[in-house]
Amino acid sequence: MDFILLSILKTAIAAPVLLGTLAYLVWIERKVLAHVQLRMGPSRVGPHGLLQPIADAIKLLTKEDFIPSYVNHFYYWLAPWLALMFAVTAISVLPVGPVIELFGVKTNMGQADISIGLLLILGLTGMGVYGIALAGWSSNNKYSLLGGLRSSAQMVSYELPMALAIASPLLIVNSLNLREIVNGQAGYVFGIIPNWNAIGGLQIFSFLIYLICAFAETNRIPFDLPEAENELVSGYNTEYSSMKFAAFFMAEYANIITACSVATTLFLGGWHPIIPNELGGQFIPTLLCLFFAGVLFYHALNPARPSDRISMGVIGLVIAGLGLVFQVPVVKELAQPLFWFASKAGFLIFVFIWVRGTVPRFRYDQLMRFAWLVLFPAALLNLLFTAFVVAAKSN
Amino acid sequence: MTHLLPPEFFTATVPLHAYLILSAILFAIGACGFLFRKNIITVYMCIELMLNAVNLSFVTFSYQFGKVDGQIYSFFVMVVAAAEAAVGLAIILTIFRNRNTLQIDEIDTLKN
Amino acid sequence: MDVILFTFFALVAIVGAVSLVLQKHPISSALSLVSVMVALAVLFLLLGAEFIAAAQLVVYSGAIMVLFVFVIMLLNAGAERESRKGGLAQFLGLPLTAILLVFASTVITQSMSNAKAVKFGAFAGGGPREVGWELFTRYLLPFEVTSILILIAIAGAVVLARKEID
Amino acid sequence: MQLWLIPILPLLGAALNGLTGRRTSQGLQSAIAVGSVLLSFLWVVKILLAGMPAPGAEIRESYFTWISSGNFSLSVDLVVDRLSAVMLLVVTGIGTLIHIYATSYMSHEGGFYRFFTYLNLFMFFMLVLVLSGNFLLLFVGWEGVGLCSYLLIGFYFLKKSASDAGKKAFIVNRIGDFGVLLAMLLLINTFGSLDFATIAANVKTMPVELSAGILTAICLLLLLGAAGKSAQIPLYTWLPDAMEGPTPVSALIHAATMVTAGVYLCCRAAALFEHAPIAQDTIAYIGLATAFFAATIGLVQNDIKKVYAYSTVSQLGFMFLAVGSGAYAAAIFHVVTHAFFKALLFLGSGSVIHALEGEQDMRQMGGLRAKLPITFFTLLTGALAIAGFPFFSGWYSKEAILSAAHGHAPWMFWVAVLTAMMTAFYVFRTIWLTFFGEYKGHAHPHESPAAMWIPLAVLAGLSVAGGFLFNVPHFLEGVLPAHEHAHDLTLEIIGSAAGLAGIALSYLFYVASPGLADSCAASFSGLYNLVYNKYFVDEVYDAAVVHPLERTSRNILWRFIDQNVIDEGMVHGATTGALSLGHLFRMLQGGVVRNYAAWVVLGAVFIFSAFSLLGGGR
Repeated sequence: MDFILLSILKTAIAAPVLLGTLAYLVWIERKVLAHVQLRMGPSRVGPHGLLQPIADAIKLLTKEDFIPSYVNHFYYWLAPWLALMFAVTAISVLPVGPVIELFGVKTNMGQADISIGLLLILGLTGMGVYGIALAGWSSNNKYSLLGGLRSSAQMVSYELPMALAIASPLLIVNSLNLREIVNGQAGYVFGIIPNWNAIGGLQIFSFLIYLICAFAETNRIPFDLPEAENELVSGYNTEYSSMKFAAFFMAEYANIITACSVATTLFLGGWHPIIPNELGGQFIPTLLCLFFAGVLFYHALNPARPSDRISMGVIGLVIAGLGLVFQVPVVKELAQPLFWFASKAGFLIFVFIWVRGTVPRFRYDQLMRFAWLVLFPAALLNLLFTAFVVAAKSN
Repeated sequence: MTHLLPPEFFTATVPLHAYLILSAILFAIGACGFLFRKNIITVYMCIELMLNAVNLSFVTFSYQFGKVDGQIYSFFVMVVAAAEAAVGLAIILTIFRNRNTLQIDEIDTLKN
Repeated sequence: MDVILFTFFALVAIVGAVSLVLQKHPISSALSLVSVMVALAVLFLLLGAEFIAAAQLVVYSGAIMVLFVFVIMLLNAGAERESRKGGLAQFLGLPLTAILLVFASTVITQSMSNAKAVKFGAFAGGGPREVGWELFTRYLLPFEVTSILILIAIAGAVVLARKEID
Repeated sequence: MQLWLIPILPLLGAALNGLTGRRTSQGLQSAIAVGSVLLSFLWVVKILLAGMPAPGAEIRESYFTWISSGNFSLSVDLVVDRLSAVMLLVVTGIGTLIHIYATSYMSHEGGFYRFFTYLNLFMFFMLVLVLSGNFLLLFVGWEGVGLCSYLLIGFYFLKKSASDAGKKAFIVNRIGDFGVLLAMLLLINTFGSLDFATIAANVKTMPVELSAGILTAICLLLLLGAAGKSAQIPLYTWLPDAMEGPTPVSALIHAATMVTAGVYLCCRAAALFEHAPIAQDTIAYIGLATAFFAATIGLVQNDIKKVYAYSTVSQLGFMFLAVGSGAYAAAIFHVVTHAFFKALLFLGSGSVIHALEGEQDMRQMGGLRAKLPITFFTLLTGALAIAGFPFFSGWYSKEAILSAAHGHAPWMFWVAVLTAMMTAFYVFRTIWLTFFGEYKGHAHPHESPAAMWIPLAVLAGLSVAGGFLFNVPHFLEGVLPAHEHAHDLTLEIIGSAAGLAGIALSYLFYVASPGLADSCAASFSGLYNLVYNKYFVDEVYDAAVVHPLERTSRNILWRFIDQNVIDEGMVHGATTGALSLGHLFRMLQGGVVRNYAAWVVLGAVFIFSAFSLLGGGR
């Protein structure tokens, strides 16, 4: 089948999934934060607020697109879409599964499979700063300008330790192609410990450094200086409303997804199961799903609210069905890698939200000092150490 | 998909000197900018443009000779450009701090 | 395919370069330069220089130009003023560069007329592995020297940009 | 074997003292200075114990290629064979002793650390000289020791006489160095190499009719250098003046080590001299003449150090005589023993001078036997050694030389014997005048501290026993070309008798009937004055060389060429020219960067046009 057609097909599948994920990520974040803070979170629209994202989308689309009179129109309009574009494009090189054969077509689960995928992701995320910086500058407002300046300085500073942290697993798997990186982490030490870079590859330090840098790169708490509400009245996107604001919002979450997926690919062995399949790793998805379904059924039988009796039951049934899907012979090849990848990335995203719920914000000078005086040397040392180890192994 | 388009759509190739001429054009535009613009930062960006043009021809030559050396050179050009950008922007900052102007023509203390 | 990609991105590059020169505001110039660089990155890919293309994205448009934008915002540089100085450049500039361009293209066409045409994927020697190999074997010394250069540049930048205490 | 450690250690000491001396204490400085030399001495000993090279064999360490041009290449390599082994032991050993001595002798002087910096630096260069495997590296050491001797002679640079003496030594040495330089160029031209081994190998295979002329020239030039460094006629005049330097310097540099470098050079180049009989004879004549005249001058000097200086010159003459008569081993032997007893004599005289608060005139001394017993006995042994008293160290080497001289030409033998007698005479003259009779000075003499007399004692022991402990000629058999001389008992008896006679005569002159000396001086007043004023050689040199040179350089070179041609013509002309050109070109620099850029583009256009007119890239 033709390459171009295939790519279009993949995109057609991937784009709505991605948008849906972005939308529901907001819901998840709000829920998790709410429970961290002992609140209910969105619970009015639909069962457990499950329809909240749709409501939000409608609201954002129909809101008045208010443009202040003194902004630089072109860049004011350009900035959010620039940010969103780069954020989403970066995802396109991420493989979520191995090369599979479907309807006689061999293809890899992922948009593009290029030999410099990682570098491309770095470059695109690096470009992402333009959106924010431009937004800050073009909205002609000192808070926004400060936000833009902060974000550009912060991103440039945190890209260095990030790149260094990425470099050390690369030394081990010795490729820049994301699929090869994942394949390089296949197998198990002593047959049981997964040979992932973060665990079997002993790259836990660079994993942590990468994670911290990812927080900074995505402007998340504790590094959300560019949009610090209480200092800069939410910084670069102060002047934005309705769909442009939504674009920034989605860009942020897309960046989070990218960062987590990259972390999964680089450090957590991509789609490889945590236990070898022959030791029953292939049953874990099903078991997990059934377990959750069981919990839900329990809640359905003795509900907190009357509506739960139906909703919980339905959701439970869905999840149980999903669990059974993982054992269907053909689909299995496709579904299990997806499950593992998604669960790992999802866990990391949960960590993002968790941190947001618990950690206070840095001061700006602390932020910079942390980047240059702590992370950078740490990453360098780690890289050096890894290099020595690899060299020692190679001969 | 293939039959939708004429085959030469996929087989047609670009002559090598097209790339080189493109790089020459970019270089000339950069030089023009250097000559005409009066804002230090813009002039500086024009220099970067010229460097990029040169990079393009380097890479083109490396394609022609089937050697990677040209790319190495352009890599070095990039690195040097990075260093140059850091120092140059620092200089611009200092100039702005001391003379409060970015007009390149107003910085002519070294004349005659 | 090659032709279309090349023409499109070459046009993008030229338009970007022209707008870099013509735009009045530094920010606009900077963004047009970024567009030029991205277009060039694609052209590098067409020429089989994957690593250089990525480096172009990461280093140039990801770091250097961000620095430019940062400085422009920091200094809040406005549109430039006219000045009567530099008559030579004003009057001779355009003809000179035109002549330069003409000469250059004639030389190129003369000498490159029999060069092979560019086909995407015909030259696969530009991957990270090959570049890295060359860089760390034959070009090791220049590489190290460049690192020293960067070190010096960092020191110089710090010294220059530091607020003088007085 | 890490030969490089030997010279590097003193260099380190010099660097340490020179850099930190301003702040550190004298104790630390002397520790560094002595320690560095002692360490290199021990290292030498270790190396030699580890594996003494067999005769003719050598330990060679080649470090890096120094010069490589065309087919001539030269590498920095250090070589230890038996010859350099002897020299190494002497230099480092005596050097250590003298360093120890100096720590106490110089303790009251200013510029303590400066002194030891120079001294260690000297050790470094001397060791390079001795260790080097080729002429050029040897020349480096050669120049270096010259520099250090200049610095150390002029150590009291506030004293005009001292700085003048330093300059004199330096300049006179220049003449010799010039000779060495020319010799090296000739060597490169002839053999295409400067390596001792290569040259020696090539000389043997060289056809005589081709070799004779060039070799003679080379050897004579080398001889010029040797004469300059080792104070031979006609270049000996600097050594007596060099006594302006501190006494340890006179002992180390101007008696024990540096001045023997000339002899060492001749022995290194023995292979060459062997094939240049004319040059060899010249050496013999020069050595003999120097020995004789220096001895005669030594007879009448009143400054104790001057006497020893002239005796040094005369002893060096003996060594040259030995070299000239082909007894290289004997020459080196004499170098060794002379290093022992002459260092001893100088240090002893230094101890005397120290005791008398700087008094050097023997007429102001006398009767110090009781006050300075150790100094007296050590000095006495030294005197006996140099006088060739039987079975003292000096005796062995001197006998070897005398027999060699006899083998070369009998009349030389007789002159040498006469010289030996005079040597004994003037040396004991110093002894009598210093230690016997009654004290005529006004100072309050006192025995020197242990740090000074222990080295004296060691040296005394060496000059007594050194002769039969170290049988250098036997040790050097097969290393240097040797001419067998019949071991003739009568010659030895004559030689020893001459020494004893000298001693007896001086006793008669200065102890038995003290008036005798002055009356002799009065009766031969003309001759006495001639000799007392050193044959007016300095004056002759001044009149013949120095003054004309000075006048011409003052009037022609300075007044005319320098002031008019160079200053007015070139320097000012250049500046005015540059100035006018600058006025012309300043229009270009309008301070507008974009115009400069325009010029650049113009240049680019020109280049491209030329390029495309010449047919593009084809």
